[in-house]
Amino acid sequence: MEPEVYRQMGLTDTEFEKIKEILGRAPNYVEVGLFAVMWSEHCGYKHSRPVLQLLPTEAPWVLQGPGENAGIIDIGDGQAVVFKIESHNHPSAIEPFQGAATGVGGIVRDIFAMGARPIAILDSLRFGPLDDPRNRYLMQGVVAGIAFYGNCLGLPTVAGEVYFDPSYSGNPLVNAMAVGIIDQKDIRRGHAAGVGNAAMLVGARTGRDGIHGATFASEELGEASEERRPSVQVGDPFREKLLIEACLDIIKEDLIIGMQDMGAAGLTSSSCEMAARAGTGMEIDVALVPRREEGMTAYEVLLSESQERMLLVPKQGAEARIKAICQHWGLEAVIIGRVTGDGFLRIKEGGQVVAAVPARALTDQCPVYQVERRLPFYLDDLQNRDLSRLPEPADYGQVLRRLLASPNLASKEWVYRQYDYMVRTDTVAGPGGDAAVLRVKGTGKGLALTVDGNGRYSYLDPEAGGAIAVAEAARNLSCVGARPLGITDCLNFGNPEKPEVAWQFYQAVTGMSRACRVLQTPVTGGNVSFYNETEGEAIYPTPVVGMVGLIPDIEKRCGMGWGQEGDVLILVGVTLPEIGGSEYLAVVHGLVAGRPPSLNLEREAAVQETVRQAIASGLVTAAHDCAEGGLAVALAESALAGTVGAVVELAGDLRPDYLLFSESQSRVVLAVPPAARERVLALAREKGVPAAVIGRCGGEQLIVKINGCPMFNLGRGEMEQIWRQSIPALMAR
Amino acid sequence: MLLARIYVTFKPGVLDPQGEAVAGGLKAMGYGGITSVRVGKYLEVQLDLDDRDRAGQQVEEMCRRLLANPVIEEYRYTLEEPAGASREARP
Amino acid sequence: MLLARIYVTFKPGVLDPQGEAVAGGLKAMGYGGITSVRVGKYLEVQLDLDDRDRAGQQVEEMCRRLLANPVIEEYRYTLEEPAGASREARP
Amino acid sequence: MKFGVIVFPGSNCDQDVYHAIGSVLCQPIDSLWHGATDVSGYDCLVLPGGFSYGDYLRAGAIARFAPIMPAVIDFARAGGLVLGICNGFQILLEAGLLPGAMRRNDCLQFRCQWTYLKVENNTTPFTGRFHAGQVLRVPIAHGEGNYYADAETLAELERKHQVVFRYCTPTGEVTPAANPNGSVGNIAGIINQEGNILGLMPHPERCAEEILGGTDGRELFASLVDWWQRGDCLGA
Ligand SMILES: Nc1ncnc2c1ncn2[C@@H]1O[C@H](COP(=O)(O)OP(=O)(O)O)[C@@H](O)[C@H]1O
Ligand SMILES: [Mg+2]
Repeated sequence: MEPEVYRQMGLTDTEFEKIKEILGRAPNYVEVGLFAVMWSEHCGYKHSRPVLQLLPTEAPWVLQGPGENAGIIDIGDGQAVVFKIESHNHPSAIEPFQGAATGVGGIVRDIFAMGARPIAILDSLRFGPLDDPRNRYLMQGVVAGIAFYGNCLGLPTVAGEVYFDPSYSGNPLVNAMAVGIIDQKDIRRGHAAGVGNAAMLVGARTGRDGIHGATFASEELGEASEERRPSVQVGDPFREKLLIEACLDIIKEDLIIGMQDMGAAGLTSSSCEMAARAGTGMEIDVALVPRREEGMTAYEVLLSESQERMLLVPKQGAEARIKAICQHWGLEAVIIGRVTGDGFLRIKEGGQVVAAVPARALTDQCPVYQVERRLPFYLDDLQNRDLSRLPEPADYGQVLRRLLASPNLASKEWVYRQYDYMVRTDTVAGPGGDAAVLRVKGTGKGLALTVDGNGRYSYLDPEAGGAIAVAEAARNLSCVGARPLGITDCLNFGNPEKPEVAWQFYQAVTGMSRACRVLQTPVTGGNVSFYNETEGEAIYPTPVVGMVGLIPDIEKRCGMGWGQEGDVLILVGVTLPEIGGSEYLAVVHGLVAGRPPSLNLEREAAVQETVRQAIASGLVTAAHDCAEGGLAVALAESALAGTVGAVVELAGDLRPDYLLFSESQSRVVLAVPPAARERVLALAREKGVPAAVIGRCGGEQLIVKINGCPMFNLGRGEMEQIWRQSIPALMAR
Repeated sequence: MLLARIYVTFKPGVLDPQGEAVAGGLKAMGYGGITSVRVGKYLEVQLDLDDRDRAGQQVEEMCRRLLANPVIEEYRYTLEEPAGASREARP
Repeated sequence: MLLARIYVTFKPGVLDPQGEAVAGGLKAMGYGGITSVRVGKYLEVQLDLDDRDRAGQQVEEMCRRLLANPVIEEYRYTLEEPAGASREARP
Repeated sequence: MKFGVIVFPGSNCDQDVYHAIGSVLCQPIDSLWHGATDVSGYDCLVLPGGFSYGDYLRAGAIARFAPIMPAVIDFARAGGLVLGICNGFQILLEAGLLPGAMRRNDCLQFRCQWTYLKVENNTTPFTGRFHAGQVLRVPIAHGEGNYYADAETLAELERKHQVVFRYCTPTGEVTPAANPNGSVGNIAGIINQEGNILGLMPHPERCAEEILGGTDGRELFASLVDWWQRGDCLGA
């Protein structure tokens, strides 16, 4: 075989040699294709696997950690929550609408592959600045695509995040998370156990969609990728809705051993992964696969990424019943092969064997690369920039207005009003709060969901950025009264073969890992997206954390809006002079520099514990964490989310801009009725957490004074106007 | 005045869920013998131009930039005087 | 085998929000002289029929019953042999 | 009072309706698969929201030909109570059980938000618990809710008080700014002349419990139950 052939598919010479060694012979063309996709970065995790080992994955309540289609966490009463996040960055850069839509479709399939009923979607998005029409086009398409797919499925998209930064121009990030719920007895895993059992393909016909999509996702975007782009997959949410119902009926009747969706690398990955997990083999006849197009080769059928397909391993004798259920839902179900005992993935076309490789060679023997890690040269200079000599703003009201208008902080309603976030009638708190809250019908419980990440922090210090992503997600859950239980993460980075990116990646995972341990939120799964670069420029390293929490009694939940005149505002936590990496620094001083805020995880845990206990004891009427934009923006957000303003009196010897806009971690503003004030302060003392009364709710204005000196006085109406109109106005350009 | 009639369809091979659903619907309604349905867009654009060449160029460009998504769609169009003759162009 | 090409458009007088948006978009992109844009649907239906009259009847009926909504839309279609000549019909 | 909620392939609010009527109002309710052809024994049929057949071609267009629809049409023509919510409303329009048609929202985007509705007719079986002019708070979630009827039909709808709900401001003014989708006359819901078939775009089943942010929707369902319990007869 000419080296060009396998190189074109993305394999290196040494990888090719290793394949020959494994097989004891030269692979044929189809086999090279199998190895090429399965050993791609996207499927093989060859640059991330050793580093991911650093993440804690266990806790008594974790029923399924990484390695399956999705993670599972026990929520009591025999129920569990199933969740996972995934990136669809590259497809969305090429075709934003379909790219984002099929991203949603894929992650939802991971949830019901475990046997769970999908109940919600979250999305984490990054674009370049909206003054560039290309970025507006991308955002418009991505949001419409998510809406198209999620709404049609009848799944509420309940939370998410959107940030804008030039580093994402040309390489937007589209991470979608799905959440499901399951009775623990119904849990199925992607195992092809039981030699002789059938392998069934259910759902859409196979076309030439996205052949080599996985390889494509493992390359940098550039001129050439325009040419080499695989034919884009088009999503059919209607079919997926039918697929969900059919698969759940099949689970309910206990007809299968395992199932798996066909995502990246399609039939190839689903078959070899299911076999490898069970220690079995699989034999598949591609001639039996229903096609959408004529003249497809075995190679194309194996690598097609046509959407809305599942691979099922039925219990013996259940095939006919499965077909009947599928027929009821208007879906095709076809036996395409069977489970074998020899550990081989054997592909036939008609009677003829066209490929035969050990299944585990594809999944477990993918080479792993330890790239030298090197501190990026930009860091030293950026981190040590002297920020103390920046001029103080003259008009703090104006600064707050500018921050509220900054697309990173402005209302994301333009996005989420396109999402049906209410369908299923479980959304008790939808987008707009610190975390979404879903009730679990038939119980008194609530689930809290959030997704968080700050690429700017990670750029300036990936270790801190990784840790803060976890801490902030947990804090958001704590603010609604939920106990954080576990995370799923999406690690979006540049080219991992570059030592600087390798360093960023390692650092970020280290930071996440540290935070996960202290906050007791193990990692149950996730996704790595490398090669997010355009013309050699990497995006900000962007670890994104999706987190699930539990509210034992949903009546004891909390929102962030102030609603009660006379409530006392208590700031839990302390403000430090930390404007590095802040939105204030970027918006007002045009700088992305300094060190991100420090994070003391023990303090963080204590603050969150205080907040949760105060909420659970019914002492709190509103809670909101201080995140991007600092205390001033947090106060404004609570005023806007509720119905009253406040008068706030801060004291201290920090510069006013630091006091107002520093993004120090581990801070939460609580609104409490006057009668609860002492109990909350006592609770904080007991937990060893600093807490201070900073003001009182009331009126239509947000008035903030420092050491008695008025800083700003803005009306809720004016702030709301600025905050709500910012993104719609930019998008209307 | 010129009238551009523009037809935007999925490229061959690209899944057309809408077409499949319509085909299914027609079959369920009892229409046999339908082997395939593809659904595309049809646009009528009225141009305040008389120069056919310039109009053609403009329409071509509009299709490429806005009306069709070249990643998954292809287009063709005709130009005609509101009353009369037509000419077909393919990209 | 016959190929029906079906064009579904809004009736005159029915406001076409998509057409307006496309017109706005084109203007914003600098295309002057666009007096109106209407967005409709274009369907290609492959029929396993050779009898043009029967096919015509069938297509006519499919349009009336499903493919167009007579409250807001009108339609026309052509029938052609996959290779060849075409014939236009208006309801 | 026995309800049936019809499940088309792609319906996705059927369970929500089931919950609101079955668990909140505690009325008997069955799910009816679109392949069924018999709807006898029900006092009210609900066509729920969702994306029947993906809403491909036009919302509701393909569902209108589902096997169950002839039975639904007979049931409706015989005076049975029929409620179409969102996609269900679209199906009723496509089926010709209600006049008019839906276009894409004028903003060309899907819209999920709370809206205010002015009750224009409180003498229907669906609105007895409301007073005329009352302002309700009910969410919408749709991409094709831009109601259209020609001038003549519209005039007739108005004359016969068939417009039941209009989008309005929180204080009940019917203004263009309160119109989320471009519907003619801010129309959110209409009823047939006989008064037994109601279609509306907003989702009453999404506001039938305090924990979901409102209970105006429950009152709509409760009105139906009141009506039925009184044994009122339509067209009498
Ligand atoms: N893409 C999105 N999809 C859905 N909801 C979103 C999206 N982006 C932002 N939101 C919602 O807007 C609110 C503000 O987002 P964000 O500023 O990221 O919150 P926080 O700082 O509390 O994490 C949150 O409730 C979030 O869920
Ligand atoms: Mg927050």
